[in-house]
Amino acid sequence: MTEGAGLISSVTSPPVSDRGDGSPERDDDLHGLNDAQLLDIFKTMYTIRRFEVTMERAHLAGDLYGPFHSSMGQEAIPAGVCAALRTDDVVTSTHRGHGHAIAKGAELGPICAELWGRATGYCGGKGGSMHIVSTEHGFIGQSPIIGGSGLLATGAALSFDLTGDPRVAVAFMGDGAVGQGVFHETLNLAAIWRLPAVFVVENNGYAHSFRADQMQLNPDIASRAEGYGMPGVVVDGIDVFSVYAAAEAAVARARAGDGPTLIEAKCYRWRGHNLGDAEHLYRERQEVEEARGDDPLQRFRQAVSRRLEPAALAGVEAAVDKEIDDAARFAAESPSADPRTALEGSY
Amino acid sequence: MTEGAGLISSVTSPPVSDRGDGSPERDDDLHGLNDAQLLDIFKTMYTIRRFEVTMERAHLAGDLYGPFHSSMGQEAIPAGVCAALRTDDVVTSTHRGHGHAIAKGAELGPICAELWGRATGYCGGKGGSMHIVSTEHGFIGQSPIIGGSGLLATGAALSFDLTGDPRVAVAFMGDGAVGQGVFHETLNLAAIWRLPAVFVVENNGYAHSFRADQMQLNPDIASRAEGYGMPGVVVDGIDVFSVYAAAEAAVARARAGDGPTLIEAKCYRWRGHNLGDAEHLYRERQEVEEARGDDPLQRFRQAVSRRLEPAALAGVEAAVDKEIDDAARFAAESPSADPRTALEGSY
Amino acid sequence: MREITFIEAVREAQAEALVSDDRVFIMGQEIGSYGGVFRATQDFVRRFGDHRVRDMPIAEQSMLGAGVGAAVMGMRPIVEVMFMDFVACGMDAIVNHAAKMRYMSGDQLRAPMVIRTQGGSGTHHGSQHSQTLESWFLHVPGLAVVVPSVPQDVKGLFKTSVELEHPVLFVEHRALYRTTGPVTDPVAPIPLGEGVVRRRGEDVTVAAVGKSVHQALAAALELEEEGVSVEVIDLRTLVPMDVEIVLESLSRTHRLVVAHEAVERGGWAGELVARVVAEGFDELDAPPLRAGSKATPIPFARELEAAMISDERLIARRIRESLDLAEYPA
Amino acid sequence: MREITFIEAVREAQAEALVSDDRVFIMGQEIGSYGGVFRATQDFVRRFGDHRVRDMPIAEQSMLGAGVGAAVMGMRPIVEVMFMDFVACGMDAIVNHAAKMRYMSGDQLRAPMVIRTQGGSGTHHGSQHSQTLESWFLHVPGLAVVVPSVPQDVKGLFKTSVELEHPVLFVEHRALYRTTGPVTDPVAPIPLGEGVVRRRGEDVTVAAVGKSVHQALAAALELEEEGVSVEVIDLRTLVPMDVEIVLESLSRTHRLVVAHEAVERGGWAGELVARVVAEGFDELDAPPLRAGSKATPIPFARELEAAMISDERLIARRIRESLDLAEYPA
Ligand SMILES: Cc1ncc(C[n+]2csc(CCOP(=O)(O)OP(=O)(O)O)c2C)c(N)n1
Ligand SMILES: Cc1ncc(C[n+]2csc(CCOP(=O)(O)OP(=O)(O)O)c2C)c(N)n1
Ligand SMILES: [Mg+2]
Ligand SMILES: [Mg+2]
Repeated sequence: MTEGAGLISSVTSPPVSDRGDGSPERDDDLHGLNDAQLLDIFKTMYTIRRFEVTMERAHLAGDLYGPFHSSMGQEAIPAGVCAALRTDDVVTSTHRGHGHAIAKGAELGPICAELWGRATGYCGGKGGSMHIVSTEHGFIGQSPIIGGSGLLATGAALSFDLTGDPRVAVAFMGDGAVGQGVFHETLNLAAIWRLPAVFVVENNGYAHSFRADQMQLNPDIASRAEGYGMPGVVVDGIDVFSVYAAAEAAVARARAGDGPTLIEAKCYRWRGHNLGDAEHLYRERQEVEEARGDDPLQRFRQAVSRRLEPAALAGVEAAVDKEIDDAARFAAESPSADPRTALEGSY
Repeated sequence: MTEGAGLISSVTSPPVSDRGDGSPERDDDLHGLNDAQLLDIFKTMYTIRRFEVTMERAHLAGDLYGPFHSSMGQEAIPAGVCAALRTDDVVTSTHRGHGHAIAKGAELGPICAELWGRATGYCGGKGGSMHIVSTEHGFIGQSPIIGGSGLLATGAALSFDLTGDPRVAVAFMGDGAVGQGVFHETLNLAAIWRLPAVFVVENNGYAHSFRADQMQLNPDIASRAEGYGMPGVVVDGIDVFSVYAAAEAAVARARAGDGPTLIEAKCYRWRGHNLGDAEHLYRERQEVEEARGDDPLQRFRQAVSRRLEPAALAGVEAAVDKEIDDAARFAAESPSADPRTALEGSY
Repeated sequence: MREITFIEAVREAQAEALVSDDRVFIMGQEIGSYGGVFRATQDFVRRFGDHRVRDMPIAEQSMLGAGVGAAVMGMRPIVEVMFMDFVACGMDAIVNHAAKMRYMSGDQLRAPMVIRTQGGSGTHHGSQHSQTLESWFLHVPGLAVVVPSVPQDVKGLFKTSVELEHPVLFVEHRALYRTTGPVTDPVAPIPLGEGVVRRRGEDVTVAAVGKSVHQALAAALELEEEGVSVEVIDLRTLVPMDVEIVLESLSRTHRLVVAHEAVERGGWAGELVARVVAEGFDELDAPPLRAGSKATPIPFARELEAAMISDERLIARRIRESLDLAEYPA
Repeated sequence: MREITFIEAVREAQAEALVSDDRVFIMGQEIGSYGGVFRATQDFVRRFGDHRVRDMPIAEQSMLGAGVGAAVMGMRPIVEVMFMDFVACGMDAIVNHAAKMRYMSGDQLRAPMVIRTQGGSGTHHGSQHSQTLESWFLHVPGLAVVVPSVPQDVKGLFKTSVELEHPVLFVEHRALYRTTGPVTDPVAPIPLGEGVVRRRGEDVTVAAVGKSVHQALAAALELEEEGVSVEVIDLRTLVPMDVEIVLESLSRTHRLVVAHEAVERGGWAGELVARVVAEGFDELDAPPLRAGSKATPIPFARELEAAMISDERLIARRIRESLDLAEYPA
C-alpha cells in the first residue's frame, strides 16, 4: 500500500522502464491481497483474455458482425482498477470496453449476446460491442466518442457529490482522449469540484495508427494532472499490482472527498486497432512481438508463484473456459433482437 | 530584452505581487525602445482608453446599441503585444476586442462606424462591436465564442507554417477561455506542430462574475503551458514594458520556428463585464477602486518620466482626442447599413 | 390572476423544481452570485446553496456531458446554456450522449435533464449570439423540444419537462423575457405535444411557437382590419409536434402559414408542412407557406437584421399570399 | 470509360486538388501513414509529404477551427471528419465560425474549406457511429452541402467544392465506397445546385441524394415490374438545392416521393416538400411523401436497424402510397 500511495502522490514516479524487473518482486506481500483476492484478479484477467480470443474467432468465423476492438494485452488495467472498487462504484468506458465490463462484474452471457446482437443481450441488441451497459454492476456506459467516457464519469461523480453518496466513479480512457478538449474540461471540473472520480488513461501507445508520442510533447500523459491541480501517476499497466495499488490510493482519496486522480497506465495494444486493421501500415511485427513478450498474465503468475499453487490457477482457467463457452453458446442460441423493440425507448 | 527572455523561459516567474514596485524602475533603458516607439506605445494605450470612454458615453447617450465590452484598465496588454508585431503579423480577439483592433493599427473611423452599425464600418454593419475585422491591418477576427480566437490564430499560424511565411499569429483570450476544451486542443496542436503562434491570456480576474481563481486550482494560468510542452510566462499586465518584453521574446521564438508561447498577463477589468453589468452582485466597489489605483497609463508615465517630456505626451493626447472625435463624427454622419447588402455574402 | 413576466415564470419554474425535487440541481455560467445573465436564477444560491446551484467555468461540452452522467445516476439536472449559439459547443453531449442513452442502453440508462437556453434576434448581439437553432433538434431522436410563448406555459411545460424520462431542450426567446402574462397558482403541468389555439379565425391558420406566436397575433390584428380572419395556433412543443390541432384548424380554414424566426431553409416549418401535406392534402385550398428568416447569419445593424429576419410583417405578407392577395414568393 | 470505385474517386479528387493547388492541404485522424480509415488518403504522405497531409490528434473542434483560421489566410483546407457523428464534436467551428466568417466580416474574410465526412448505417457501428446528419447544415447559412452518389460526381463536385469561396460539407455514404462507376478523364467540374435525372419515368418522381439514389433506382426497377414508371432525380447537392429540376419532373409525373436515410423528422425532405408545395402546388395530384428513417437512434442489431432505417423497401412503399396503391402512413 505504501508503494501505491507513493506512486499516487507523485507525478514524477519513475518511468516504467527504469523500475528494474517489476514491482511485484519487490513486494512480497502482494499488496496485502489475500489468496481469494489474488485468484479473483487472476480470474478477471484470464476471463478478459479468453473472452477476446473467443470473440475474435467468432468474428472471423462470421458469427459476429460490426466493429470489434480487442483489449488483449491490457487485461491488468481493468483487473487492477476494478479490484479496488465496490460493486456500487461505477465505471465508464470506451470503444475498447469488453475488459472493463468484465472486470466490473457484468455477466458474460448478456455481454456475449449483446455482441451477437441478440434479444438477450444487455441492451437487447441495441448497443453492440461498443455500448454495453450493466447498471446492476455499475458499468454505466461505454462511449466510443473519444473523450465521452470522461464526461459520463464526471457526471456520475457529481451525482455522488450532490447526494453525499460515498461512491466513486472511474473513467477508463485511451491515450487518444488526451487530445480532446473534453478531457481538459472534464479533469478541470472534477478538480475544482473535488469530485470522487478517477481517470484511468490506458496508454497503449497508439490511437489507432497515431502514436501516443506524436500526440503531445510530454512523454507522460499523467503530467497533465498538475495543470489541473490533481495528483497524476504513471503506472506499469502490465503489472496488475502496480495498477491495483495506484487505483486503491486514488479510490481512497476520492472516497475520502479529496478529489480526483489521473492514472496513466502504460501498456501495449497487442491487436490491431480493430479486427481487420491494416497494422503493417504503421507498426512493425517485431514491435508487437517484443511487447507481447511482456504478458500481464505471465507477470502475474511469476509474482504469485510463491503464494499460489499452479493447480489453483489452472482450476480458474478451466472454470473460465467453460463459462465463456457457455456464454458464447447462450448468445448463439438466443433469439435475434426483436424488431418490435426497435421503435421503443426513443422520443 | 534579457529580462523578457528570462520571463519567457520560466513558468515560475514570480507572481506580480512579489515583484516589488514594478519592473520598469528596474529597467532604465526601457527595454531598448526609442522615443518614437515609446510615444507610439503611449499613443496606443491612450487611444484605447479614450476610445472606450467615448464609446461608453455614446452608448449611454443612446447613439449606440448592442452589447458593449470595455477594455479599460487592460490597455497595456494589446499595446505591449502589438508593439512587438509587424503589420503583416495577425491578431485574433474576443468579445472584448476594441483595444486589440486599435493596437493592431485598425483605423478609428471604420471601427467606430462598425460599432454604430453604419455602411462605412469595417464590416458594413454586419459585424458590430464583437466582430470587427481589418484584414489590411492583420486584425483577422474577433470571436465572442469563448475559445474561438485561439482556433483562428492557430489556423493562421498553421497557414504560415504551411507556406513558410515568417509571420506570427497572436490570439488574445480572456481567462475564461482556459475552461474551454478548445483552449487545450489549440495549445496542444500549436505545440506539437511548433506553430508560430502566441497565446496571450488577459487574466483580468473575472469571466463576467466568475472569478479566475474559481476556474482552476492553480493560481497561474501560465502553468498550463508546461503540460503542452511550451513556455509559459506570467507578466504584469499593467506594465506595458513587461508585456512588451514577454511578447517580443515569444514572437521572436515563434518567428524563429521554435513554436508557441503562452503569456498570462495579469490585469484587472475596470468596468463591468459589459455596459449595464450588475457588478455589485459579485464584487465590491472597493476592490475596483483599489485596482484602478494601479493604472497602466500612469505606470507608463512614471516609467518614461526621465526620458520623455510631459509636453510630448500631452501632444499625443491632444492628437488622439481629435482623432477619436473625428472618428465618432465620421460614424455618426455615415449612412446607415444598406439593407440591400443584408442578403449578400452568405450561401 | 397574478401577472408575472416571462423571466419570472422561468425563475419560479426552476425554484419550484428545486424545492419539490431533491434530485434537481442547476449548472451554468453566471447562475451563481450573479443570478443568471437574464436573472433566471436570481437569489438561488442564497435559497438553495451553491452545491445545487453550480456556477461553473465556460465549458459547455463538459457541463452538458456531466449533466448526462449525473442524470443516468438518478439526478435531474437543469443545464443552462447561456446563448443558444453555444449549444454548438456542447452538441456532442446533447446529440451523441443525452439523446441516445436510453435507447442504446436498452432502457437501462436514462438521461432526464432539462437543457434550458435562450436565443433570438433583436438585441443586436451579432451573428454568433442571435441564432434560433431548435430546428436541429427535431432531427435528434430521443429529445423533446419545448418552446413556450407565455408565462403560464413556461411554468406548466417546465413542470412536465423536469419530470420527463427523456432529455428536454427548453428554448426561450430573450425578447419575451420582459413580456407579462397571467399565471394560475399553482400551475398545472402541461403535457408535451398539445398545441393551443391562441386566436380563433376562419380564413387562414398560422402555426408558430415562442415569440413568433406574438408576431402572428399582431399580424392577425392587422389583417382583421382588412377583413381577414386569422386563426393562430401555438404549438408549444416541437417534439412532440401537435399536427392534429393544425389539421383540425385546416379543416375549417384550409390555408396554412407556418412562422418561425429560425432561418427558413431547413427549419422546422418544413417538417410541419410536410406532415400537413401528407396527412391533410385534401383540406388544402392553397399551398402552405412558411414565414422564416432568410438564409444569412444574423447581422448586427438594425437595418440589416430587419431585411432578413422573420417578423410580423413577413407573417402578414405570407397570410396575404396564402389568400392570393399577394404574389409568392417575396 | 474508366471504371473506378467511389473511394478511388474520393482519393483521386483529393490528390488532384493537392497537385493542382498549392493552397490545398488535408487534416484528419489516421490520414497519414494509415492512409485514412477508408483509404481516402492512401499513399498521400509519400506523395505530398506529412506537411500537407497532416495526421493529427483526436480534436475535432480545433481541427475544424484551425481549418477556418488557415482558410481565412488564403489556404484551402480539406478537413476529414472520420465519422459524421463527430461533427457534433466540432459543431462550433463549423456553424459559428466557418459558415459565418464571410458574411459577418463584410466579405473581408472567407473560409473556403472542404469538410469531408462519411456516415450512414449498414456496418453496424452502433448509435454513435451511423448517423446521417447533413440535414442540420441546410439550416446553417453560409455553407454548401454536397452529397454525391457516383464516382464521376464525386470528382466533379469535389473540384467545384474545393474552389468555392465558401465552406462546403462534402458527405459520403460509406456503403457506397466499394461501388463502382465510370469516370471521364478528366472530369469536368460540376456546378453545385444542379440535379440530374438518373432515370426517366412518368408516374412518380423520387428525389434523393447519395446512397438513397441507388435505393430509389432499385425501387424503380421493382415497381417497373408492377407497371409503374418511376423517375429518379439525384439532387447531388442539398445547398444549393435544385428545386427546379423537381418541379419540371412534377409537371410530368405530378407525384413526389423524397427519400433519405436521415431520420425523417426534421430531415431535409421536409425542406424540399415545403418548397415544392409552395412553388408547384397546382402540379400535384397527390401529397408528396417522405421516405426517411424512423425517429430513433440507429441500433446495432441487423433486425432492429432494418425496422427503422429508410431503404428501398420503404421507398417502394411510399411510391405505392403516392399512387394510392397502398395506404399511408405505414
Ligand atoms: C470524437 C472521435 N473522433 C474520432 C474517433 C475515431 N476513433 C475511434 S478509436 C480511435 C483511436 C482511439 O485511441 P485511444 O483513445 O488511444 O484508444 P485505444 O483505441 O488505443 O484503446 C479513433 C481516432 C472517435 N471514435 N471519436
Ligand atoms: C462558448 C461561450 N460560452 C459562454 C459565453 C458567455 N460569455 C461571454 S463573455 C464571458 C466571460 C468571458 O470571460 P473572459 O474570457 O475572462 O474574458 P473577459 O470578459 O474577462 O475579457 C462569458 C461567459 C460565450 N460568449 N461563449
Ligand atoms: Mg490508445
Ligand atoms: Mg476575464
